[in-house]
Amino acid sequence: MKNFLAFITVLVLGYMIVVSLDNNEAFPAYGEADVSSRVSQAFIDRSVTEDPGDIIFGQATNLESGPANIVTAIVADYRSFDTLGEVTVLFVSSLGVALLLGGKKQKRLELNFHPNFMLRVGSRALFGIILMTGVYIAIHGHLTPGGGFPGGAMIASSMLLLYLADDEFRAKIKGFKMLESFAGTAYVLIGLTGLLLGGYFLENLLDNGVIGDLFSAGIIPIVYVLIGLKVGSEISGIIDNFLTEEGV
Amino acid sequence: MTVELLILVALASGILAYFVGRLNKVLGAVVTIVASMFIFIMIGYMMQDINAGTTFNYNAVEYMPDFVTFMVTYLGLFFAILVTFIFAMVSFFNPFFVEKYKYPALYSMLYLFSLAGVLGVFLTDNFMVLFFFFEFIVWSGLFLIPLGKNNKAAISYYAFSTAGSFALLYAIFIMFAQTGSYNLHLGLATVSGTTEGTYVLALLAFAAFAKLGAFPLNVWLPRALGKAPDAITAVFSGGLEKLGAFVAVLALVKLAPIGDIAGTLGGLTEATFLFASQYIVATLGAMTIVFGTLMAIRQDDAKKLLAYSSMSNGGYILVALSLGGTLGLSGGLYHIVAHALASAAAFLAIGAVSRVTGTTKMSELGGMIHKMPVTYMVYLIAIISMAGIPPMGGFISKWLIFQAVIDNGLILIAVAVFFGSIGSFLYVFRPLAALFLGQELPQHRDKAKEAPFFMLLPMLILSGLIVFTGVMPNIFLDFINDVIAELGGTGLLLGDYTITGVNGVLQPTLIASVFGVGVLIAFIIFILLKKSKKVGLMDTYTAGNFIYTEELMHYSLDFYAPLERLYEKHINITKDFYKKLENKVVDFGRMIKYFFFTNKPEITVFWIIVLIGFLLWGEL
Amino acid sequence: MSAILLIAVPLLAAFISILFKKYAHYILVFVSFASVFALGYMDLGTITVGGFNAPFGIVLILDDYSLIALYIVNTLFFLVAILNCNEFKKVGSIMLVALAGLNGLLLTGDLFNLFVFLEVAGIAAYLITTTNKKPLASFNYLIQGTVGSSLYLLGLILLYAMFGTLNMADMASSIANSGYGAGVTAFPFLLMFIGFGVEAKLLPFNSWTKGILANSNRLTGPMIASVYAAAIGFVFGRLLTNVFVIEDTFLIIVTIILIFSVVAGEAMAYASTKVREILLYSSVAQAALVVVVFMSGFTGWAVYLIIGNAAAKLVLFLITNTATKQLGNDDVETFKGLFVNNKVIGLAFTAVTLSVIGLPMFLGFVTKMNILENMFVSGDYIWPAIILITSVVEGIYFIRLLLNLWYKENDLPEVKFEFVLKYVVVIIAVLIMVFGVYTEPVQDSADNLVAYSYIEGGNL
Amino acid sequence: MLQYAAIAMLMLGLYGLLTQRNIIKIIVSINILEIGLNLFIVSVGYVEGGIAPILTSDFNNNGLVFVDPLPSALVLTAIVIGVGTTALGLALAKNIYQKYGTFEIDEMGEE
Repeated sequence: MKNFLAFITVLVLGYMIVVSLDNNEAFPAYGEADVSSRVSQAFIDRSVTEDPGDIIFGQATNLESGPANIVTAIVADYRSFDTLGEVTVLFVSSLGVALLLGGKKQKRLELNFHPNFMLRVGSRALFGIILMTGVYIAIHGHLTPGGGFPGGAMIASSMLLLYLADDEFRAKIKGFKMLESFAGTAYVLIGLTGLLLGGYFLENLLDNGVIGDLFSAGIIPIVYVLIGLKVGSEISGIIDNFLTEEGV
Repeated sequence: MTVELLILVALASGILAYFVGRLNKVLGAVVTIVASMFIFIMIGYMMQDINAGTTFNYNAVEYMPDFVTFMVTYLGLFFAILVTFIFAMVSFFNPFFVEKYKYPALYSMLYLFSLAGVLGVFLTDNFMVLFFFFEFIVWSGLFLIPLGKNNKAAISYYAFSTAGSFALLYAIFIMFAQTGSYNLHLGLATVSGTTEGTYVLALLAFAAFAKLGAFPLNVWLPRALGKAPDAITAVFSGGLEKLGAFVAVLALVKLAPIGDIAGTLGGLTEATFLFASQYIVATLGAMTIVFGTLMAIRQDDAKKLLAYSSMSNGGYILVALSLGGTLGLSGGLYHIVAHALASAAAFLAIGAVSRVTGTTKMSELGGMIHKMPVTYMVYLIAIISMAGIPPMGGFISKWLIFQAVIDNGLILIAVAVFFGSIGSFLYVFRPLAALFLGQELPQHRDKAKEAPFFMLLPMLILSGLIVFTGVMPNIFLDFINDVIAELGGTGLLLGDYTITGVNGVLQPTLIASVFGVGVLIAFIIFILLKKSKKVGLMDTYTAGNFIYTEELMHYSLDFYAPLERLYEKHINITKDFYKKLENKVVDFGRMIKYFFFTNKPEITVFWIIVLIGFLLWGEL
Repeated sequence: MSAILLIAVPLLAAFISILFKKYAHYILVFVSFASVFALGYMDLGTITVGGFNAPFGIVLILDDYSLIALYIVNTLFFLVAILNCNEFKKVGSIMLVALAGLNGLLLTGDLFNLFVFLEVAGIAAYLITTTNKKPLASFNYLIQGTVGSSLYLLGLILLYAMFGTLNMADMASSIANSGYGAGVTAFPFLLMFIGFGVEAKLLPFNSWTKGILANSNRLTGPMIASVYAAAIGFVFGRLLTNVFVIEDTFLIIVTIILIFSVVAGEAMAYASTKVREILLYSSVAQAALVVVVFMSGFTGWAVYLIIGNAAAKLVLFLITNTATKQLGNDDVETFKGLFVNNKVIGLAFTAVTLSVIGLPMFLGFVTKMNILENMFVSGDYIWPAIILITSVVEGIYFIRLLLNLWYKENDLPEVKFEFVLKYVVVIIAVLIMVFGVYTEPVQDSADNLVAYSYIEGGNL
Repeated sequence: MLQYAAIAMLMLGLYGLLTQRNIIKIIVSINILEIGLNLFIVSVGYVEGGIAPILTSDFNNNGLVFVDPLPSALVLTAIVIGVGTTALGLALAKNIYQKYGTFEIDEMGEE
């Protein structure tokens, strides 16, 4: 009975929200978002500081923010402070998971599933490929969709594959900790150098090169690779914490 | 000697008393004596300055922030002198009582802090400063009461006084919104008569009732005074209650009464030309008198009995002030003086007895007259004045109040006032008989001895003054006339020895001298005739057989048992009302706690959905 | 020195500290002291991050409002860190992230950035509360915090869809001259109000407070009740005064929530017998009071109300939690007579409680009087009545607590308070008393704070 | 159409929070809520006939009609925050299970 009541209230609420959004004249209907009246038009035209005019893929050089993928431009350049906050969220949650679950000397969780030989070897081979695609996505963040976070997730999924495929496998947590700390410190230090040299925190110091090239968009690929590594190591750390337990 | 210098002296001596008290308890208490005497004398000097017509205000101030201004007015000075006098007199008791308290140094400090607060309240013309010191007294009084028996009384004291002072604060802010300044006289003048004036009058009356312990808000007074340490009860009933009277004067006199004149309550009031607000306050004052008297009659503890008596005397003050006019005002103000002196003296006498015997319960005491005759005399004079019998000050003020009530044609209230004065004689006599008269109880025989000189001194001064106010009231009535003149009323018609009321002239000195001659003659007869032989307890016989155990022969308890049985059932109407109020708050709190604070997050989500639904309801 | 360091340096320290687990809390103490110290050298103004100015890039606002906020939050944080540095070694780096999150909250001028820092500070808070050894309570806090911040994000996105910007000042000005009625922005603002209501402990949304604060320890008690409450209070104030447009139905709902929180908070505190419960319910009522004062537009006095409450709750929770650890439970019965033989702690506790109630000679009195005065002048007669009545109730249960703690004869509880705690507690009590009597700096700093205003486009 | 689906997911998450008393189910409903929210964020930015905001060799100039890039950037952050809170929630769930031996809140009893 209580569930039914809750269902009715939720239904009514949903209906009310939909109706209120429909006849709210300020809220654009689905699909009719007028981007030109929004802040993001400047991101598309890269015209926040000065208007570079028409941007042609492969020809426009040293725009105010280099990446061809405008979403990466926003995530890693225009609003890269969010991403810094973003990375700290993951950092804290992995730290927290380690605090909550991490014990003294950990050992793998006794699962009643024991992988056979074929799975163990096959997963080794597959691990390499997944890792490579993860790194590829992280590196090409400024050109193709994806970037640091999806790349990091891919890297972590490769670790997860190993954990699942082999019940004795344990990654070197100490290594992940080092990598995570290194990537985080590097990211903040890049920001601080931006502050010292360019006058603004996280400023894009290196020149942006030609839009569309691999080595373009200044510090953004570097930042994204660092993020990829950091996210990968953090999520693998979380996976390791969940799949291990107290004991010798 | 400017006012804020005086207040700073009081505060500084308070802190000094604390540190001296840490070293040696008694010395700390002695500091309170010196400080309060000094302050009383300084206030006395101000008397001359004000008589010289310079009602100067002291806002050339270097110590306090600039908006703190003080002004010495007749009204303020009248209250200040009276209360500092009570503080000075009672401070003589401190050294003898201070050992027994848990925090002796704190006691002396807070004693002087409340004195500073009293000065601050009476001698300022700025409402915010008045409220600041008002709260300051509540705060310091709060930590004094639990030094006595338990701290439950202090909580109810705090509750009612804070409710009163916050009502005062709300009234202050209403006036501030109107006038833009905290000036006391300007505020009251602009607001009186307007609709805001009604709220201000109601709130100020509420504050006065709370501080005086009058009928609707009287629960805290007996409990606090009964449980507080002995010296503090004298100060509370003699001095701090007068704060309520001061606020009552502000409310009832300085503000124009509201409500059209005749027949406001549907012709119920037989008052011919009284305003509705005056009539309501007068009725509540009358009810305070009646309930105070009825409750006082059935008390076993002498201190609680006197507490109820000061409650009913508070009722007298309220009735007198609410009627206004020359008689009402002068009667009220004079009653404040008479009651302050009488209740202080009575409480000190009871305190002296309890210091020696450790208890103030009438059932456990008896025959203290043999060992403490002077205390007995002081107590006798005090209760004569409380009962309003001629030679003492109490008679003058009651005479004025009765005339005011009759003159305004308030029959119901007159009945209550008469009942109050008869009742007051009934209940003040009980401690006299139980504590002092009768045979001496064996267990107190060895311990009991007369109070030391330094305790007797203030008691004697007080009783001397009580007699003096009775015999030569004109000196005080002149000063009261100045106060009334300042408040805008017309003073009493005073001959050098006569007071002319509405229906007749009173020569108090003549009465006193006649009374004195009568006492003299009785005394001579008593001396000449054969002395009565003092016999031991065992040396008697009853109905033919000898007595073998030392049991009391005199009967000093339950004088008025039949009267008490009349209203036994519904004694604590107000106490139950506040108990129910408190339980309602507790149940509400517990219900919210149970309903809202569970470990399941669904409550929060449910309320979020309800609120969003409430907002979007209009969209449908 | 640019204010961005207040966020970047603690983050840097956090990333480094995971390598040196053993020294994490020393780094924490050093960084928190450095941030308090560095506040003196910060230059006011708008700090653009990444070089892109206001409506497009993220912008940090450092004006006297956020400077006062930073001073208070950082000093309180430093005090909590100092007092707990040897007990809670494991949460050293989490506290560093919390510091970065809180500074971010106070500084940011961008709504989405505010969401991110709300999450950063929130997650750090969930983890700090896990030291209470009550996983269910922390879980409850996590769930409600996440629901709250998701609703905040939903409200934010609705506003973005309508007005196309994320910067606070730009949003405020585009709402102002967009000419839409209040009904249009009521729904997103309500969502954002609820989002913050959960963190600010307003009544219908704070069922996590009991679980967290009722069994808090020396770290979580002061941290959540004083440091986080102050930070959230300041940010909520900034949102309320500058961004929110509160009219008709939305105003009715908000007033109902606030009245309900204040009244119910006091009633619950009156009805509880455990010391920490009394404190937490009274801080629920105080938090609602802060929001009321912000909405009536007296920013300066709301700031002092927050400062008074935060300092008071820090002292109260520190003392109560230290005593609870040594006495086992925190019923008023076991606490009776606690101050008889540790008078210094008792005096500080009393001074701070009397300031919260609003008795004279204390900072609380000055704040409450001025708030009431401003309310009366601006013609509001209802809220002062509610405030006065609830502060009578509040006075009664606090005085009842105080008298129980001071006056008792036999078998007194023995509790040892270490010197650092005594030292800190006395300093705060003395400060509250000094500013209660010497009110000039309080008076004029509060008045000019009220004149705090935003410039269109977000560049101050 | 996508927006209605997003709001429906949001409501489903709320329904889950309202009714479920199992810790894991609560975490799942929080995730559904967050997915609904993220979907809604993206739907706000959708432009009819707009292409993904990425300049490539064949969609090479910025004159084209792009979908609003900002919401997709914001959603990227929101997703990762969701992951963070869920990881923490699951860790807490494990702790709760170790302490109370069950995931049902009702069986845990008042602490």
